[in-house]
Amino acid sequence: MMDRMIIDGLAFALPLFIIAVGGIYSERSGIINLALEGLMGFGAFSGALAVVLVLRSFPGLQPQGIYIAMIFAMVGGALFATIHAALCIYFKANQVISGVVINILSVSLTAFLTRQLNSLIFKAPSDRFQLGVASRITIPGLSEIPVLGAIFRNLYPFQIVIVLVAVAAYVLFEKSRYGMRLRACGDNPHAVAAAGVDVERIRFSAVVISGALAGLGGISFAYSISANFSPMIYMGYGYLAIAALIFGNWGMTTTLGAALLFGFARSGGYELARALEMSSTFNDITMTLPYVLTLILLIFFSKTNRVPRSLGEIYDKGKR
Amino acid sequence: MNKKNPLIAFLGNEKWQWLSIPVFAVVLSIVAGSVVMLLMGKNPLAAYVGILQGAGLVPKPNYAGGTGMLTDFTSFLDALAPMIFAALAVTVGFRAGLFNIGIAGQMLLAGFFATLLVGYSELPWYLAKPLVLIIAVTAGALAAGLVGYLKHRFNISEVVSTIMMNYIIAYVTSYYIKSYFVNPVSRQSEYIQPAASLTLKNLRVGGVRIDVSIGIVLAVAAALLVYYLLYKTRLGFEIKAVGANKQAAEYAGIHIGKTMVTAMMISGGLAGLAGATFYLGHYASMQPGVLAGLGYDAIATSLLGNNHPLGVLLASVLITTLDKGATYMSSKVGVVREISGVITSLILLFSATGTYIRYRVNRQRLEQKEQPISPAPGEVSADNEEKSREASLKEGGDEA
Amino acid sequence: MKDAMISIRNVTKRFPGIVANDNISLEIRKGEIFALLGENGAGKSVLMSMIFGLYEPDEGDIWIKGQRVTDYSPRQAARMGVGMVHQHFKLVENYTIAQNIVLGMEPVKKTLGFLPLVNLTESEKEIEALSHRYKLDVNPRARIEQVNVATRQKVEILKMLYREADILIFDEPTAILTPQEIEYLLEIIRELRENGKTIILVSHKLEEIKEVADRCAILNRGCLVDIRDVATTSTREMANLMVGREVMLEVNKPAPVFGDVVLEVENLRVKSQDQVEVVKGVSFQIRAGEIFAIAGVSGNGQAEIAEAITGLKPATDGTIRLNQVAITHYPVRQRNLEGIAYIPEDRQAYGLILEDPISDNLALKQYFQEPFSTPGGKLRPEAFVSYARRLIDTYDIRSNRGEASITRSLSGGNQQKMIIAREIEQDTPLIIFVQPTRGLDVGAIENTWQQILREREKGKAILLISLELDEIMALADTIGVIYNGEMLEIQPASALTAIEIGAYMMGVKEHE
Amino acid sequence: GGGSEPAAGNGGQAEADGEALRIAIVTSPSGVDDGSFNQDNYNGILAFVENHGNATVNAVQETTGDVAAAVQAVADVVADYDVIVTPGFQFADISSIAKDNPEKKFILVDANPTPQDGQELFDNVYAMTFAEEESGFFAGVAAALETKTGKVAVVNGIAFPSNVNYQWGFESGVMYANKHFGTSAQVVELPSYAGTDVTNTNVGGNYVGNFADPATGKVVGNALISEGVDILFVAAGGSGMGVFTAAMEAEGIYVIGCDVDQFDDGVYSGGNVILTSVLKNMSINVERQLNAIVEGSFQGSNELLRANTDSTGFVWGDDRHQLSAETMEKLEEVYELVQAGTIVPSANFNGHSPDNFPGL
Ligand SMILES: Nc1ncnc2c1ncn2[C@@H]1O[C@H](COP(=O)(O)OP(=O)(O)OP(=O)(O)O)[C@@H](O)[C@H]1O
Ligand SMILES: Nc1ncnc2c1ncn2[C@@H]1O[C@H](COP(=O)(O)OP(=O)(O)OP(=O)(O)O)[C@@H](O)[C@H]1O
Ligand SMILES: [Mg+2]
Ligand SMILES: [Mg+2]
Repeated sequence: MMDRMIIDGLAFALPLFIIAVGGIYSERSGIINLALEGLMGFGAFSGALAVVLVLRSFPGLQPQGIYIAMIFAMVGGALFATIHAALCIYFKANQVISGVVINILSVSLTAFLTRQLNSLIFKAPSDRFQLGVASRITIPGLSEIPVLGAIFRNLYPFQIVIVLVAVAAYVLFEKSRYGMRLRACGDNPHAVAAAGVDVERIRFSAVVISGALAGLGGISFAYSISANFSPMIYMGYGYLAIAALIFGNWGMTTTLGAALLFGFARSGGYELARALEMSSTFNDITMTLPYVLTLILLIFFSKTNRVPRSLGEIYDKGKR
Repeated sequence: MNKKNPLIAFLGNEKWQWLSIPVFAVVLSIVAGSVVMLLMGKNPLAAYVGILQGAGLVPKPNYAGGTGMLTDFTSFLDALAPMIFAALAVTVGFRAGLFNIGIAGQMLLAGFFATLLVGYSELPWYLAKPLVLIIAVTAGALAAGLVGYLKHRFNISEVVSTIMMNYIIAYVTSYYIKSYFVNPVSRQSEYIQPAASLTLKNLRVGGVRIDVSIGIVLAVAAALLVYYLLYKTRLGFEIKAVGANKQAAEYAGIHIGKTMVTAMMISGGLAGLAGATFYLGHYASMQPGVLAGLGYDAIATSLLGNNHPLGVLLASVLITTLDKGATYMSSKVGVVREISGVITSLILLFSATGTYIRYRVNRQRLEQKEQPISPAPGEVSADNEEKSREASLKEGGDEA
Repeated sequence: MKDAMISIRNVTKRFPGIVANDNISLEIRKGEIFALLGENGAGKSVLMSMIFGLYEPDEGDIWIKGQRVTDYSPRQAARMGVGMVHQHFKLVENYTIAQNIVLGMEPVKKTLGFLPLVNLTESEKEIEALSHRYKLDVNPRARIEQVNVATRQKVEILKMLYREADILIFDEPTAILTPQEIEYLLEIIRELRENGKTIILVSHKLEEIKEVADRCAILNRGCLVDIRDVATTSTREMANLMVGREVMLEVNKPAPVFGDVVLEVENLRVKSQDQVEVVKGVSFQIRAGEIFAIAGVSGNGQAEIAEAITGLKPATDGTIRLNQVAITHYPVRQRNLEGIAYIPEDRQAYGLILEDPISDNLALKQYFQEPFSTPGGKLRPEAFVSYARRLIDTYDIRSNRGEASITRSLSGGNQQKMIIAREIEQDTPLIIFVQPTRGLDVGAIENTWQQILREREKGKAILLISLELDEIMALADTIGVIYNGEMLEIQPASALTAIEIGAYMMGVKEHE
Repeated sequence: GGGSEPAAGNGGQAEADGEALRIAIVTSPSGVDDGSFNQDNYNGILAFVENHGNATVNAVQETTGDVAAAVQAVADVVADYDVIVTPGFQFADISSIAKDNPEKKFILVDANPTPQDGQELFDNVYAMTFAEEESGFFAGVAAALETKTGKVAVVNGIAFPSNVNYQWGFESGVMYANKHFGTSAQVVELPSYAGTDVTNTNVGGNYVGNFADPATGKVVGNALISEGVDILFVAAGGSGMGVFTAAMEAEGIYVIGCDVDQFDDGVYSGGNVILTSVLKNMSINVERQLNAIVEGSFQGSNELLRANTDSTGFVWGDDRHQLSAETMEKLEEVYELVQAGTIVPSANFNGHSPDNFPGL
């Protein structure tokens, strides 16, 4: 039982975490990113479309499908994020509103395209792209450790990719030149501009990265939950990621903690329901567990929250 | 640079920018939508006319038995009411500097309680209908008020708390609906009693069926009231002050917490009315666990209406028209319905750039005006010099 | 011509509705200290920003070290050896001093043989050495949010030196410093010149210019008025050139007539947001008709004293009495009604709602009362308009569209006039002025001082908190000096000299 | 509403001329190209159109899935068509429109029209519902015959009658196989996923609690698999995709699809998880009714369709299922018995129970 809770919890927490990391990139550069939900969905759509197209011509690539999907999900998410970036950075739109608009656009556009492409290209009407399943991996040795060994059992390939990407994202964010400038942009963009760095470029790229990471998270959800892409992917996990990163105070490690909490609260809720033998009608009640928990924890932790200083402010070179 | 750009002249009139810029955004998106439709080999004009016909704003070539343009139009008004309420809810929150992303949840909660407590009761209409409104306002106001309180007292971002509450409300009401008053055929809640409904359905006028929406009257009244509240009352002054500059508001002696909670409660109350007119008006039952997309669209509608109650009225009409007319348009022109969703998103996308357009236009306009100020050497005319003096007097530093 | 480090040729820069720089030509020579002065909004900062590549001239061109610059940006400027200390510091608050200094040219080290990661150990040493050399001692590992303004300024200077800039621009560097710190800064500026740097100094303070600069240019409304040798020009001459008329540099202050005690602060203690005690048991009294000034270096608790009196920050201990009524725990609104007017330090953040029209802002403290609203809570717009019109007239507030103008569109000086007008019109027994003339030019300062004195004559008790010693010396009847949250000394103004106050401000007690 | 009068009569004209039949299919919330339920209905129309060159079909979609919205969508377009096909329970309320438009024909799938003022039958509405318990029965027999672990299960959405029918039909099938074919399959039910039907009776089974929650569907699927179940019959709407995923990720697990041939949904790198699919044959019935309309033999009625009209069944095509020849043989055997009415599997409200029904 503990086993399943850990395995399922991680499978949910890691995609959520990588989406939240995307949010951190954007928000720490000073751009509010409520668009994560839409970016995630569009990323998943692109990845799914790519894998379906590739496999149509090269069915032999089936085992590599998930990696192809992940790459294209990141590309698609990144491309879609340029809309948010352009709106917020060049068109000085209200960032919150831009995010909401991107989400609305993403839902209607992917639904429209999925149906159109299925009938046009595949001549097979369907409102989803079938992905095929990701075979799961168990790391020998490590998985034998009692209790915690479950962490290394039945892993999805995307979990490993996410961990690698997250490490890279962490290093880039905390240790590199680029990351240092990015974080400075979220605090005082004018200081960064005075240091001869192009603030708009940094912010643009940060938003694009957030799109790529959200796309990666999205395709992971698509694989782990229903093994297909359909508009059903818009289940609000992007919003949940925002909650995680605010809860995590815009820090990477703390946000990981928040994502894990969500993951385990969710899988724990399922296990609890099974242990208590509650009937299926109560499923709805147990599903509220992560959200109730978050609200309660926020009451204790929000006081000390420190929002990036320039978050949401429209950066204007001329402004003094 | 020097030539008069008619577009700038049109958009540049500051007095009308609240209207001209959204109109510009709408025109742009209609053009973009036309391009998409032409690419698909469809006739955009027919499509747009179809949308208007579907919404009952332009007569259709033929009508089915018992229906007429009035049927479509009253049905359109019926759908318009919740949109106006929801967008107003966003507007009030926005003006207080609070981003109420929880409209959908508050609508659901309000609809749920009103349905549960009145919808299935045997109360006569004169008790049931007011009671529905009261319960909905109360439920919405309390839910949103809590968000305001959490923000003020614990510094919990309203974005996060409303998202969390949306989920919680959706799941908990879903549990109750599924357990206690679901209709096994429709798989949603049982229809409410007509006495509790805010829409008088299927009335006949000259053989034509119409839905008389009580909600639309209330919604228009609410828009005027919100306008009055924001611009003509002390409370509105305080709400706007808190929204524009918290520190300055506090300095002026305004109680920030109280004002935020009040504004949130008003916003939630309006969301509650949106819920009542949606679940107990336009529809008469609830889908378990489904948050109305309207709650999110309203955010964008409010933006399109420039967060001004009267602008919101116009924007709601536009967005509802697109939504309401889409089915007929899709049937008539043979394009998928989603195209209307795409056009809606485009309108929102373009109107999100409104601030930028305003900024650019005003800048260009000033530059056009200013051209004569610094003429090439030797071209100075008396007239120009006069203008230049005026300009620097207006904008320049103060002379002691 | 050969030793011209910077050459500005017929440069014009426009902003919507204004010509910030109008056909300006000047040359700055190698190794000189070149001063730039002018009223608020004369275009000094804009001109400097163009030299630093933040703005591009609309017409004309800029030559640096004999090279015409094109496609100019701050990055390019840094490369060409131009550095700038901005009027408003450009620092990343949550970064360390070292991180701020290296920002934009961070040193990287290959980690694991391939990963270029930022490594600051070397730079920290370098910065330490640099700071010793120029007597700009700072701790490279301290975070900006924890250090005071003087240190921040040092960081800004170190930033330039670290980049090996040899043209250094200082935009109003002394506005926020104590006399001692100013002295020290001027010393450093001289030292920098000794080291072969070329320096441009923007300032309103004529004394300073007189003290260090070699030449000075005077701007007025975007036009270059004159370039003078400082040695042969008197400060009065400079002032007149700058404003375009005779300026009275000192005020005539009639003898005080003190009445009853209006404000009584006893053992006041205030904590900052991080729960650090920033006001540590301060006591003082102000009588009717008295200007009580609190002198002190910024960040020593004086702002919090004002906030505790006005109710914006809670007092953790002590009592505040206004006309014998203990108001320590009253909410803000009630204190205002009891009789406190307040001109806050940060006018844009606190004093005004910039997006609202002038009329709303002028009524910000009274909107809830007759005649602005009915007892039922309905506003009376006509009352707002007529009130605003009267104040605009009385206080000479200039704007483009009268009472309907959006406040943001007003110049800083006019915004300040709005606040002063609003607060004085409250006709309260106590008026608190915090930094009332910050960023104003001589003409505007003169005006504001007159106003403060008029209120004193009407028998108001006035609390003046200022970082400007000149201002305190010119206006105060009684002076209290605050250091590190404690009131070190309270004396009649006549009993203290500027030098003594300066010493107290630095925390030097009398017996030392 | 002055303009409406002259237009009102236009609708029936075309049909009277015996000319092109104008057909609309209105779907909610997914479109006709969902590759599933709606698609099957649409295919029926397409087959008809192919044989009647001048007939036209237009697809109209309503996206919210709300019943009132679905009916409104029909109302919006009804004037322009002669026949409206409405697949899905969401459209039960079209009876009000049907009453107002006697000259229009309606084909309602999967629900009976909502009574209007006590009237249950409408001259212009052909409503078809299906005996889900029969389809479920075939799934049960197949599962019992094919299981290696001896444990099988059914996963449903919410315990609405149609779902309980599938569940009890499935259990009846397993019982039947155990008794007549010598299998010893056990139906696994997890108490924590038991369903409560519309009469508030606990009906057991494994219910996701939702029709559109693949994430929870997967959790339920995994829980059953970890109990040793190797064949899952999935009748859970959108939540079913989650169960499929759970099966794909595990080894040697098969699922049985429902309503339409779901073989294409089962493809994954390791092959296909779809053992077979049990069917509601909507397309043939839609085509039948369209033909009836042009032939003039159309008659409004509410029909519960059974195997005797080939309306329930399972996949026959050899390359669309993975059953052994032996199992197919036995399925054909019981199919005939069901067709003949010898076997009447248990359904939610037919008075029989899975361990006691005619033919057992
Ligand atoms: N980015 C900008 N956009 C519009 N106008 C500007 C901008 N920057 C400066 N100005 C205007 O240009 C004029 C010159 O401004 P500048 O900042 O150079 O004045 P200054 O001489 O530095 O004044 P101060 O002594 O107050 O610092 C002012 O009227 C100002 O309003
Ligand atoms: N970012 C900006 N965009 C547009 N206009 C600006 C901007 N910043 C400043 N201004 C203009 O600058 C002026 C205010 O700037 P500032 O505070 O420097 O005033 P000033 O010209 O120095 O006047 P004063 O002498 O009264 O301080 C206004 O006229 C305003 O229109
Ligand atoms: Mg200024
Ligand atoms: Mg300046």
